[in-house]
Amino acid sequence: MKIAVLQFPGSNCDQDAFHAFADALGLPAEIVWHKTTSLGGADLVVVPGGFSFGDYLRCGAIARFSPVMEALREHAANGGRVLGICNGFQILCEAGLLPGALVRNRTLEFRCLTSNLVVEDAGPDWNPQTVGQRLRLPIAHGEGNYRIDDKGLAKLKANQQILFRYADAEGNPTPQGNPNGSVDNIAGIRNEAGNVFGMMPHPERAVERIHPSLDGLAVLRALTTPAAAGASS
Amino acid sequence: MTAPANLPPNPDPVLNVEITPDLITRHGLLPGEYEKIKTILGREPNLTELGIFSVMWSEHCSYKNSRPLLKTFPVEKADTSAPYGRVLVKAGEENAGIIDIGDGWAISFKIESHNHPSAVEPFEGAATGVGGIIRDIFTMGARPVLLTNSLRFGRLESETVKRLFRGVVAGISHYGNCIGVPTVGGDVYFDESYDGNPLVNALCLGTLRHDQIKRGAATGVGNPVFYVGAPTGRDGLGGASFASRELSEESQADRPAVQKGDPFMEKLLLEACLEMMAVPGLVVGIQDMGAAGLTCSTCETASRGFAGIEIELDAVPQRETGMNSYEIMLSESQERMLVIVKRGREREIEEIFEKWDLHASRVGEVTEGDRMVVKQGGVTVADIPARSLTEDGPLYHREAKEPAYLAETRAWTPDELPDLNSLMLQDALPQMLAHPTIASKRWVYRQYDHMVQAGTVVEPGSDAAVVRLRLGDKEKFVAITNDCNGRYCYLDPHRGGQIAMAEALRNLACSGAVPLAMTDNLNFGNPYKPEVFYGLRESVRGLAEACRFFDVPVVGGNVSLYNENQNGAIDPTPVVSVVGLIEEEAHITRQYCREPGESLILLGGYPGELGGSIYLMFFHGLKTGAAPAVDLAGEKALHDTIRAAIRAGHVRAAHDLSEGGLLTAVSEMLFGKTPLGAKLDLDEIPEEARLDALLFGESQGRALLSVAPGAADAVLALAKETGVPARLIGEVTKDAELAVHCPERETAAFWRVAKLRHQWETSIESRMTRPGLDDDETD
Amino acid sequence: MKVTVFVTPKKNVLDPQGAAVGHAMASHGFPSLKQARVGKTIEIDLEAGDTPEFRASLDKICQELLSNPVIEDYRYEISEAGA
Amino acid sequence: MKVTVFVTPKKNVLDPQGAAVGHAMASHGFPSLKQARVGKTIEIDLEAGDTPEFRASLDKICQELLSNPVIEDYRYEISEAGA
Ligand SMILES: Nc1ncnc2c1ncn2[C@@H]1O[C@H](COP(=O)(O)OP(=O)(O)O)[C@@H](O)[C@H]1O
Ligand SMILES: [Mg+2]
Repeated sequence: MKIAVLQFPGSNCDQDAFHAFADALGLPAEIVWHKTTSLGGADLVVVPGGFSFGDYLRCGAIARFSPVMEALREHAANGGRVLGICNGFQILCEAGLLPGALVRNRTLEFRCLTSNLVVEDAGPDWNPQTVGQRLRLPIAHGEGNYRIDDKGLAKLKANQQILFRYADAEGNPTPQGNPNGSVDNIAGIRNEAGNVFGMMPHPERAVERIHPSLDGLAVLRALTTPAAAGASS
Repeated sequence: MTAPANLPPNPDPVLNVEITPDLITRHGLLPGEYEKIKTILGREPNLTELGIFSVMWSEHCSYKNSRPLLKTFPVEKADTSAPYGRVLVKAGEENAGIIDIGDGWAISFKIESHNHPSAVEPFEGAATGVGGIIRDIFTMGARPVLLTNSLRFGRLESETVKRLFRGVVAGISHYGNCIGVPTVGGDVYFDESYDGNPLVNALCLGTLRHDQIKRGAATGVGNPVFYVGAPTGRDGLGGASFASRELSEESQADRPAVQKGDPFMEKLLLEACLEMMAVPGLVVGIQDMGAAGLTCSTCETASRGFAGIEIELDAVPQRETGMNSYEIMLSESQERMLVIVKRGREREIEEIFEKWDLHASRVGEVTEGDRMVVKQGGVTVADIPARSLTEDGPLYHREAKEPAYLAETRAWTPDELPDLNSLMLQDALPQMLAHPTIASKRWVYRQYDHMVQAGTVVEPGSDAAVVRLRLGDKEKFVAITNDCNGRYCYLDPHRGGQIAMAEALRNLACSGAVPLAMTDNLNFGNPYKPEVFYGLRESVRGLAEACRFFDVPVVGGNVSLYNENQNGAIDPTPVVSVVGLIEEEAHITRQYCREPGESLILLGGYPGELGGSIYLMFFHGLKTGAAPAVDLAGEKALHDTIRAAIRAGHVRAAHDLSEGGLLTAVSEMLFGKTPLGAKLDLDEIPEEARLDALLFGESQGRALLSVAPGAADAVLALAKETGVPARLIGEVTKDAELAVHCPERETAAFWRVAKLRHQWETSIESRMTRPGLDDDETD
Repeated sequence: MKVTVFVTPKKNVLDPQGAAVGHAMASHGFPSLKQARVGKTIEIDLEAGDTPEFRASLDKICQELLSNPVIEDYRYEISEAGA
Repeated sequence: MKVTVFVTPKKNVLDPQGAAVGHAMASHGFPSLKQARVGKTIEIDLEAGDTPEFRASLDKICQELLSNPVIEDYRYEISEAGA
């Protein structure tokens, strides 16, 4: 499995993502500059966190027009896997590759902490842990408040598109456990076809012994395990 | 005055005014200083030149009132046998100092203040403070890997203080988060003396290989000088606001006195500069434009390179139209750098900057001789010997006088005060923990991305932050801490300075680190007041002594004076930040107890002082007494003992005793991830000791260790060998209760740890949370 | 020519900033406040004529870049004079 | 009554957001763009009459809360109808 980590002006988790895949998972990975138009045959394209184009106007709004995004769309349309983390998730939503939008945290403050997440049932390729199990992953964002209308939410649920939800210390997706005000405590989703993933938490910050947890490994492994037949058609 | 070789008239007629005594005064220059300028030039300066001299000879750039004191700091490590810690670039030589950390790698770090801008506009002031210090670090060739900050505010009850606090934290968060450098630590104090005078000191640390060190020197006649980064606007001309008012038709309203930062621009600049500096031989010299922007960067690079420099202002990218030479030279626009490039290789730098959507503009070249020549539209608007600006500035030995109050505060004794009893104690601890200076700073650091770069090992909240450095295929761990208790310095600036260093080193020892070097930020009032200067002089004396004693060199720092308003000066606040190295990952130690059955050992005994404590201030409204005593040798023995116990594998948690004293420290050790309690049996306490001083006094030279079950005897034996007083005072329990028992005083109290923790954890955020934004938390 | 684009959060989309401003205003003595919503303006100076083609391209950029149709509405005003 | 407050960066204050938007628009085919500046609007619905006292309190809140006078200007429009 070959990994391409995109790099936009203002990306700042690109190196972290690179190290997580290359060092912690031992996979071939490379950084791809946003002005490039080819993804070099990558199987998984990672859109990393940061502040692409300064997050000016709206997070991810400007990055979606970078030259590399054309190749990314094509890759996704052909069933290739895409993972957007934090700002990457925002970019994928802005680009229309994932439904919904991410707005300012309810408190209007940036939040950096290690959050509790519960794993949802999101179909056969999504198995970082057993469904219902808890993960602890860092979050760090000012605009991670996931918004989608009722129809869209119903669709996410019906299609098993929710990856994880924020939870409290007891593992329940309560308002107390919700760091940013996201609808239904949603922390990560995927598209209907099942090959484009987006999440606000940072799995790449939870892959080494020195990190707050090792739960990112399970998440990244789940995403780099070849798709089960039919899942990404 | 005869004026040989007078310069031609300035292209902007408003600048061709006569230099009156009034203009000189309003440039902050004394008559004698003006005479010196004339002697240097051999003629009258024009207004642009006057502006250039005024900023270069300001306190901020020339340290005219503090330099003699700064010279007393040790700038090198005395022990040359140490395997690392050699100073590679010394304080004052460049934008930031550099220290060897072994294996061909080095770190560069420095602290800088942005107090005055933050008082005017807290968000932008603090944000640009962060931006400025990051530039100081990457200009050395280092990649920034961590940020910290030291903040001081007035009383948190005040709405104004809340506004400043909120703005400053948001500004730091905005800049650091966006640029992707983790803010891993810092300190925040609240005290009346900072009402209206907030302090915002920001520190950045970066890593580099020895062979990547860059200098801010202009060398090689004919080498082109490039300007890179954001275009110049009329930002920050507030410092010379008279000029904005008088020299332009445009209204004052259009002339912001504050600079606004653009962290996105700086991120691009950072990446482009590091990419450029990685090309062998391309960059001859590089310097950021901070305060005094283009002026400072041109004359300093020329001065360091023993060369001349000539620039053409028409080539300087400008954000606004019609800027004259005075405005361009004095602008404090952010996110700009000056780069001297090897002649013939211009295209290479242009290409790198184009990749990052930036421009590199050739604005001049290195010249023969020693002059800094500035032209606009081909007309010479300034022509000054560069070294006269950087080396010939005035130097003053100010008068110092011990403040009268010191006689009184030193003589104070607590005899009149009622001591604590069980009942009072029961209430006192939760209240102490809720004091904003002691309370959890979670509200602050959860707004900072403290994990980006994925190297933060010990997150904010413990004694020192610990960060893993990725150095090629090697890893190293650094610990960093900021310290300074202004109240001690108010009561005794000399001791206060020593304590700041001692406490910083204690914090490092508790994290398992060996100190490398320190950087300081001297925040004081008006140095022309003898009592203020006394505080400055004595604090520096204390710091310098401690640095020598511990053999911790000073690699750089910053001086911020005039921090005062109509209510007087701030408490003397010499903030120090010390960086240490942790040799083995296994030695990284946090302040949180880990499991029931651990033994709590108090190192350093019960000196029982009450002076200068938060307890005294909080419960009796008294800012008095002698500052806690300092015993440098005792401190050193303590630090060595802590490190030895850690290396021997005995220590599960270590925490130094500081503000709030013993009970505060024990409580904080129980606020880790696992709910735990502790049982303290304080028998054998000295007979004459007061209970309040014993439990909440702030005597120095002490720390608590939570040692592995069964290891207590080994640690006590170790302490006996090193001569550090040590006592087993209690045990960590499964029951999440803190119980204190002093049999000899017939005093006992106990608390639910969850309740104490709640008091401590929510104190600041409950004051800062705005209505309507219901706070919801995880973690 | 000067174009001002007004971008506002959609009616039924949560507007945390608006809510905060509303609360702050209320506690500042705006008692009869019903609602506050925070939007954005983008003021553009450009050299172009107000032609149907221009309006089409303006609509396009409003939809694709200046607003996010999932959560925001936009409208614009065009005036001849500069700022 | 409806009040719309327009907050814009002062003319000579750096507007990195405006610069970024201008850049993005230009690369998107707005070739003759001279400048873009990004501001804020605050739309307020309230029950109050447009009296001089009201305007005074509105000015006050604009200066103290809704704008930052150090770097921003504001103006407002008052209309009778709701949104
Ligand atoms: N308090 C201090 N202690 C030691 N060195 C200092 C102190 N203050 C300033 N310096 C040193 O003096 C030099 C000039 O400082 P400064 O003018 O703040 O740098 P910059 O021009 O980068 O802002 C720096 O090398 C700085 O480290
Ligand atoms: Mg500098």
